[in-house]
Amino acid sequence: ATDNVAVINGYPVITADPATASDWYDTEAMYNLYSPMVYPTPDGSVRAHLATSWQAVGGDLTHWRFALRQGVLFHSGHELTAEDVAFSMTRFITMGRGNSGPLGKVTATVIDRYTVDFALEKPSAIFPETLALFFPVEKAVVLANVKQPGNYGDLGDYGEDWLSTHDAGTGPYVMVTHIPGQRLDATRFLGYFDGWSNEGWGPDEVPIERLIFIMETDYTSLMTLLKSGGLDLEINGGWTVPQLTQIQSDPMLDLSYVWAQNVTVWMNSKVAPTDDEHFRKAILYAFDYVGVVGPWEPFGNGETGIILPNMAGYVPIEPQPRAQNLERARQELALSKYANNLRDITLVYHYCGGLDFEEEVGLQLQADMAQLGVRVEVAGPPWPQYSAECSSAESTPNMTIFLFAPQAFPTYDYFMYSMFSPGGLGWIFEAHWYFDDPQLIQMLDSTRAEPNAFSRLLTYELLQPIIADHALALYPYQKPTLFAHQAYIAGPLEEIAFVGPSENMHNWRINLVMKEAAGR
Amino acid sequence: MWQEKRADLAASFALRRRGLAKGWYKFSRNPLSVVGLVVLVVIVLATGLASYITPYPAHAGPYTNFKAAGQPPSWEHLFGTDRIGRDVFTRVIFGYRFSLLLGIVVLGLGVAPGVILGLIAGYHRGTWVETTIMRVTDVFLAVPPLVLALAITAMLTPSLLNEMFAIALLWWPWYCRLVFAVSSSMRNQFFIREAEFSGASEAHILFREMLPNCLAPILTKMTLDMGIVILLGASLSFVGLGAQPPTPCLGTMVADGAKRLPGEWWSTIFPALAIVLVILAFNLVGDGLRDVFAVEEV
Amino acid sequence: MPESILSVENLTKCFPTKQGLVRAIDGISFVMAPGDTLGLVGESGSGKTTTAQCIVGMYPPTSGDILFKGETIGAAFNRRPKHVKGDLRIVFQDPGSSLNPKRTIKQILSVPLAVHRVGTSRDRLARMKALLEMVELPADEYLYKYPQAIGGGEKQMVALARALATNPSLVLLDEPTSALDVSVQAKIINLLIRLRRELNLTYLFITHDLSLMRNVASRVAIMYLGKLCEIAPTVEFFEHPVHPYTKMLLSSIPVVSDEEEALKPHKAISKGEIPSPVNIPPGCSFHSRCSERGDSCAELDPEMREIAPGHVVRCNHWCGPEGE
Amino acid sequence: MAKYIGLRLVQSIFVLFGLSLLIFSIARVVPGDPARAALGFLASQDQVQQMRVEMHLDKPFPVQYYYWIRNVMHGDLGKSSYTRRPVTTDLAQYIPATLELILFATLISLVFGQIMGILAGYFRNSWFDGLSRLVSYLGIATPSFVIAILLMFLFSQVFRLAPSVGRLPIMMQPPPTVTGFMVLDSLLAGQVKTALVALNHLLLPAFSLAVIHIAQEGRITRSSIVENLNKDYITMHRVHGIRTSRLVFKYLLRPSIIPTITVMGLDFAFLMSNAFLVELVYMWPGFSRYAVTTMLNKDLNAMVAVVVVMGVTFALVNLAVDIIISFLDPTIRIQRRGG
Amino acid sequence: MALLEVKDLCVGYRIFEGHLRVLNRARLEVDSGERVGLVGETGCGKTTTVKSILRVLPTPPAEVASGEILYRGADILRMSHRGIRDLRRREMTAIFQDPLQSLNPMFTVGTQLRDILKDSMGGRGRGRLSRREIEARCIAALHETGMPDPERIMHNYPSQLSGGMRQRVCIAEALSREAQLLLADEPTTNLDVTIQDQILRKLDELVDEKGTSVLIITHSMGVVRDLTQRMYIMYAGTMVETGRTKDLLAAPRHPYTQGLMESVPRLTGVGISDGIPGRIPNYLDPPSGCRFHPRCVHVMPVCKETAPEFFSVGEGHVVACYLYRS
Ligand SMILES: Nc1ncnc2c1ncn2[C@@H]1O[C@H](COP(=O)(O)OP(=O)(O)OP(=O)(O)O)[C@@H](O)[C@H]1O
Ligand SMILES: Nc1ncnc2c1ncn2[C@@H]1O[C@H](COP(=O)(O)OP(=O)(O)OP(=O)(O)O)[C@@H](O)[C@H]1O
Ligand SMILES: [Mg+2]
Ligand SMILES: [Mg+2]
Repeated sequence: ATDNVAVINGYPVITADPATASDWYDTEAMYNLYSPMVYPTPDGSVRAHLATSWQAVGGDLTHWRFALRQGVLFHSGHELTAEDVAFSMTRFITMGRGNSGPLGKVTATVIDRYTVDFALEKPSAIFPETLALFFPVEKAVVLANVKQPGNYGDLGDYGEDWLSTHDAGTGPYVMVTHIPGQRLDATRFLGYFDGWSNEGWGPDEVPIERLIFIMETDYTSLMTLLKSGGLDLEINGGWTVPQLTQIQSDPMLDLSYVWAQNVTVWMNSKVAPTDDEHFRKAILYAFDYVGVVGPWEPFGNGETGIILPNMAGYVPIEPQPRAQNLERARQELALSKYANNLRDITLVYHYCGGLDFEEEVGLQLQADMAQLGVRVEVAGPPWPQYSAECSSAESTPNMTIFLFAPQAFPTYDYFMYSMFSPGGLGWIFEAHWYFDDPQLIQMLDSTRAEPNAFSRLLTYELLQPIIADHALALYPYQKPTLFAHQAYIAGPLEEIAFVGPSENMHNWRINLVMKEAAGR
Repeated sequence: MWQEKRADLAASFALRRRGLAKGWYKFSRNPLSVVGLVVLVVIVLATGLASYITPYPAHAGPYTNFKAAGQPPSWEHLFGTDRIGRDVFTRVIFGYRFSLLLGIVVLGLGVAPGVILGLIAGYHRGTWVETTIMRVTDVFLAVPPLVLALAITAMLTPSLLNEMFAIALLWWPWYCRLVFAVSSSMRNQFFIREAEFSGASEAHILFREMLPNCLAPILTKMTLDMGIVILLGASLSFVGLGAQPPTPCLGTMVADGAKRLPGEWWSTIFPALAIVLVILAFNLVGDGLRDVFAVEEV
Repeated sequence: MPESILSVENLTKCFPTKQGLVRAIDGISFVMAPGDTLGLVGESGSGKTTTAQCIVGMYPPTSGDILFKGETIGAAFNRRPKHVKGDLRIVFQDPGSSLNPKRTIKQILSVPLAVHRVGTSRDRLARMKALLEMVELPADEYLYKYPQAIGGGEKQMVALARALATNPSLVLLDEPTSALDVSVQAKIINLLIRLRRELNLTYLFITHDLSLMRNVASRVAIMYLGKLCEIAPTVEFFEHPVHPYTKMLLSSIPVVSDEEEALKPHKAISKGEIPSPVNIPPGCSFHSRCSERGDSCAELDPEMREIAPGHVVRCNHWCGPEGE
Repeated sequence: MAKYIGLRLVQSIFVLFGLSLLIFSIARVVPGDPARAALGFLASQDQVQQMRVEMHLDKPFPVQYYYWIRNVMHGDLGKSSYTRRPVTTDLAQYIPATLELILFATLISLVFGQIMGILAGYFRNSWFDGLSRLVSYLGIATPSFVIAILLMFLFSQVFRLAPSVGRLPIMMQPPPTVTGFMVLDSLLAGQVKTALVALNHLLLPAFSLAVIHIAQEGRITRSSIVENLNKDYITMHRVHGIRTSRLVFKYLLRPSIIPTITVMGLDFAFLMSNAFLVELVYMWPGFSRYAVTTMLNKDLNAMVAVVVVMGVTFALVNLAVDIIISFLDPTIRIQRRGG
Repeated sequence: MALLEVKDLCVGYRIFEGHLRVLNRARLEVDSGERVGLVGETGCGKTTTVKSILRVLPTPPAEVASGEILYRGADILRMSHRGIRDLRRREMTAIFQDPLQSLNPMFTVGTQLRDILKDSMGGRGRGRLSRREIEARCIAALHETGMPDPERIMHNYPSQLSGGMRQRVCIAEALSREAQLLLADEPTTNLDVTIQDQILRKLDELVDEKGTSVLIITHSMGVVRDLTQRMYIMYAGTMVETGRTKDLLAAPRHPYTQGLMESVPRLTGVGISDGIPGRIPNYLDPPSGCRFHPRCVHVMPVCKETAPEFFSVGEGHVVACYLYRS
């Protein structure tokens, strides 16, 4: 009697409401409980999902019409209609949180039962792609569970409270219980519109009936758990290198490479001393790229830039070769306005508390800058503080390390646009004060109105060296995201370089025969 | 006149020397305490001379060497190297420096106010003065120190200084309560009464008559508390609220190393042992002091 | 010279406790002339210590007056003028706790000297030595010792020296020898007698040992449950004890010779225990243990009556010199 | 006695009041915006402003405190900015797990500590005494997180004897919650197997937690046994020919156990502190871990609540200890009765 | 044969500073039915002697260096645990100085008394006392000591009793079973004279009634005079003089005894002597020879070298002093 259950470790899901979900780990939950309008593909575009087709109405890319799939069932058993989608979009935009930022103001209109129109403020060629992070909810259920009073007048809290522990989605799994920040239980939704076909799977590989997401950050304990069979799949990949080696050598365990992430150290161009471009460049030259990558060599490689080398439109950026060049660093430092009072300078580097590799980058920086006589303060505040600091230029530290999976954005330009154009949300993903070069902004803006994908790509190739020339960020290396799991867990069927689809457990199977043989 | 004065001084010194000699004699009767003291002296010397006796003093500061990371103990690296290639032995010795510093600063800041308040409360036993002081003390003692320390350091930004500040803020009530217990039981002793009746000032009674009698338990508690404070510091840094990198901090080292346990055991076991050793030493010495101060039956 | 050095009038001291109001002293009056040694005797719990402590000012009395050299001093010590503090000293019962164990004898002796500015700071050392010599302790040896290094008798001598440091005229001695052996007691008693003579001291000597009183006191007062029962000059007291309680005490004393045995009133057999001061028996407080009690004793609280010059008794049944 | 307990309770309430004031003021004085913390970093400036008004942050400190304490009186400890739930809900969920752990650890330390202390004290200066002394020293000097890590490493990873983390295997259906104690609940639900599994999970963390207390209590018991052995009354019992078993387990044990229990009451604070660390290591879904998480996340409401709850627990435990002691020690009972 | 005979007992205490040689060849005899007093100043080793006899010395720090304690000819020091237990249950009993310290504060008087009877009189099988008998015996024992209302006292804790009552309870405990020898270590020192008088009278009565032999230890000459037939004077761990109480008190011979007697304040009011100079020796390094010699006014060279034997000075009156050598 082997249980058809998968225990999965993710980061703490706090909110499971599509309108407020924003972080990776929320997105992981979204893809399991809800379905997006469109689904990302391995090649970086999107394909039909809840929407079967879409097109811009009128020529200026501000008006889009989506046709919905028929027969999609919510977990309640009711069919998804344009009414639900429009309600969800209005809710998403009104609440203005989560991933709604890049959409701007969107007005939804129901055309008929299976057709919905979206009107945008500004033209956007990539609007359909951005809907890969839009998950419709069931209108009736949400309205039935609105809590009064709330911030939204008659609509009370817009169902936010209820949705944090329940779902109203169409996804492959149904939420059973949710203890925010601790545990989420879900069971398979047999009425899932995409079906549960065995195609592409082995004979013994069956869909996973029950999912248990746990949220632990202590990798020592997780290791114990993994080894004892208490954990089936770990999707955050916070392993240390020795742990990864250990997992690799265990026949009962497997390691799946999912994608690479861009380790990025943002420099705040608004506060001293990183407001000086030469100073920033000095940092880029002083950093010892080779050393810090060393331990990761078996799992990835050090080459990286503003986007990842394996993505379309990648352009290598300075410094080249990617190696420490203290000579150049000193020259740049001498040019900076802080050249004469290096002793008084403290460079503040913040990483997300608990992530060793992020700390290691800081320590490397600390050691490197010490050779130039610059003190670096390395601190790892916990995630909420660390992310909240970046809500204004003044409170953002000189350097903030963040893991960007450029793929986590529906298309590469989504990433670059939100990162470097003004009007972002003022948080860690889109800290718009990092830079405001009018020429650059204008170039970025023009891409939104460019319907031709190829022309857009060319513009981005042009843009990258310009951005890089300002030395806005340090890109130490790309870090592989590795999922550790029991050997009897199979997947993902389709490796999509986008957060969510890979953790969509519809995409995974369990081999019960192997599991039984393993005695677990 | 002068001669007399000198004789007087000499006699006082002789007295003190005799007292010390006797104390040492009693202390040394317990071999474990002596071992503890020796260990402590070695640790203190080692931390003092850390820059000279450790093989890689640079490893206590900003330094990385990923190529040499995670090496097992060898002659080159007695305790192996950590995840970024620093010599664990060096860092343990420097880690002691911060542990001891923490203990000294916390006790330095915490003991004096606690003792003074405790004396005052003890002397004014049964009055509103006592009630006020002791109720405030109770408030601080109503919660485990680690919890309050965590709360305070969490609210401030984590750093060695804040850690010290938070713990020191919590430490005085223990001394207040201890001194209160001793001094209030002494309150009705005849020698205190006699001092009062003969008209001695309150300061005299507090600091000359009562304080010397509280010193023994205070000193003993301080020694034992050094261990506790170090442990508390280690616990705080274990949770991630300790000193910031690259400052070597024993608790952080244990927490860090634990993530690499089966493989790189040395990076957690040695710092852990180091913590155990220093706490053990303080405990042994504290027990020895207790023996020294134990009331004589003869 | 004033008529009386100390006069206590109707002194009452009550302690409120959980069990009820403790009437530790219940309206006592006595007068001491200069040079007197008044022996205050009584069973444990009869209020002797409380009396001494009220006089020295440890507690303010509940009611009544204490006059010291004609001056009212019925306040707690911290409101008393300094000269009174120096003039009226006390030696406690327990030699173990009357000296601070953490201070040398020199430090201990220097406190009253410094507080009362006796002599200049320069000749204080000499003064301390003189004090120690006065109580027959070799000064050079003892000045630099801690109390724990000396015996009980010596501690008591140091305490005495400390009391004498301010040249007092009245010294309260609260059972100064009850914790000591007879041989040591003898030494201290002799010392006390000698000092009284040499320094013109007046003693209020508290004890529970009547045979000791016989040898030191000039007058004896018997105390029972916070009240005085009988006061008389020593010889009169021992030769003609009047109060039944006095007789009971006397008859209980274990003695070592037949001559002494002859002095004990043999009729008065001791019985019962001193009642709790919380519920003092009504009427004459002694009636519950009295062998000569009459019918009225349970109701009638007797008055103090002077039956001979200086001999005061508080008993319902005394009806004249030959009335027994 | 009842009067005394009443008095103690009143006293505790004052102390807790002071404690809440202390922690509340610390929480409000330190830099950081509770309103933003409550809303998360995605909230707009307007929303934050609105929240400030809602949370009375625009008013002077005493008013803020007044509102806070008024809400507390109504059982409302505010909302956690970390879990975005009412703090009371969180507490109700997490406290039983920790209580189970702590009580079990207390039980372990009581049993082992007493046995060790009694034997060492009775056979003082024997080899057993020496051994137990060594064990005590090590136990006291070793931080419980170190013990927890080592035990977990040894027993779950190397020997595979014990389960590693949590209260139950993750996929095991927990019994319906009645008391919140997993073992008890399982038994109540008639699931003996679940109860055993839960007990098995409890063992390692509880033992890690207990070690330092075993050492501490063993030491105290030993010294109080030794002290009592030298008491006249024990000598007297001997002289009167009382049986050794009666002497030890009745006449010696009762007075000797009292200091141990007093110390256990005081050490409860350390037990709670250590639970912080042990729960982290063993992923125990308990109150302490919740506390650490909320503190690290600057979740002010939760943090204040956590501290106050700790204070309440500590006060209650010490009251209980007091009652137990007065039950064991008639002199105290008599004193309190005022007779 | 004497009931109890202590021969050349040497007992010391090992403490931090060294070895306290307290008892130095102490000798003592108690005959059947005899009442013997042992008098000495504080710290001269009286309690140590009693505890040695009862074999309840705390070891460590105490150490019996040499000597014998013969009870009916059997050496207590070398007895088996069983033997000593039976001895305690059936033969010897004791009362200690501090009545509060010698009653267990945690248990009621009744509990303690009952357990004593259960364990000492219990026996096995038929010999065993029934519950009711034990209860009756306890009450009787308390009653015998002159305790008012023994039924109520049985339910009281020691701390609820006054000093005198506590001492009565101790006496009841000691005399509740038939013991041949009562060792009373300063039974009335902490009590008032009136209570002391009552207690001693009661004790006298009871002992007479039961025919128990008594060794009473005290520092009060008066108590000894009232209660005993024979007495020993102890100084610094050695017996210096023994004889019939009356004779000894009337004509003390040893300089120490003389000094002591002169220090006792008399009701006759003849004044008090200056006491004995000096104080009791330090047991770490006791004086050689006669331990009293540093304080003795008659000191001779021989006194410093060897300790004196007992010299007879009258019928049954012996003194350990070279003054009486001839
Ligand atoms: N501070 C106090 N509070 C309550 N009761 C007190 C206090 N001081 C003394 N008493 C009570 O007053 C009564 C008289 O006590 P006091 O000490 O004066 O007696 P005493 O004659 O000196 O006795 P002893 O011979 O034992 O020294 C006693 O019953 C005592 O319990
Ligand atoms: N447990 C002990 N440890 C060390 N020394 C002890 C111990 N018990 C007694 N002594 C020492 O032995 C000596 C004699 O003590 P003991 O109690 O026999 O005297 P005592 O004659 O009974 O005195 P007291 O009249 O005060 O009861 C004392 O000097 C004392 O210091
Ligand atoms: Mg008194
Ligand atoms: Mg004794």
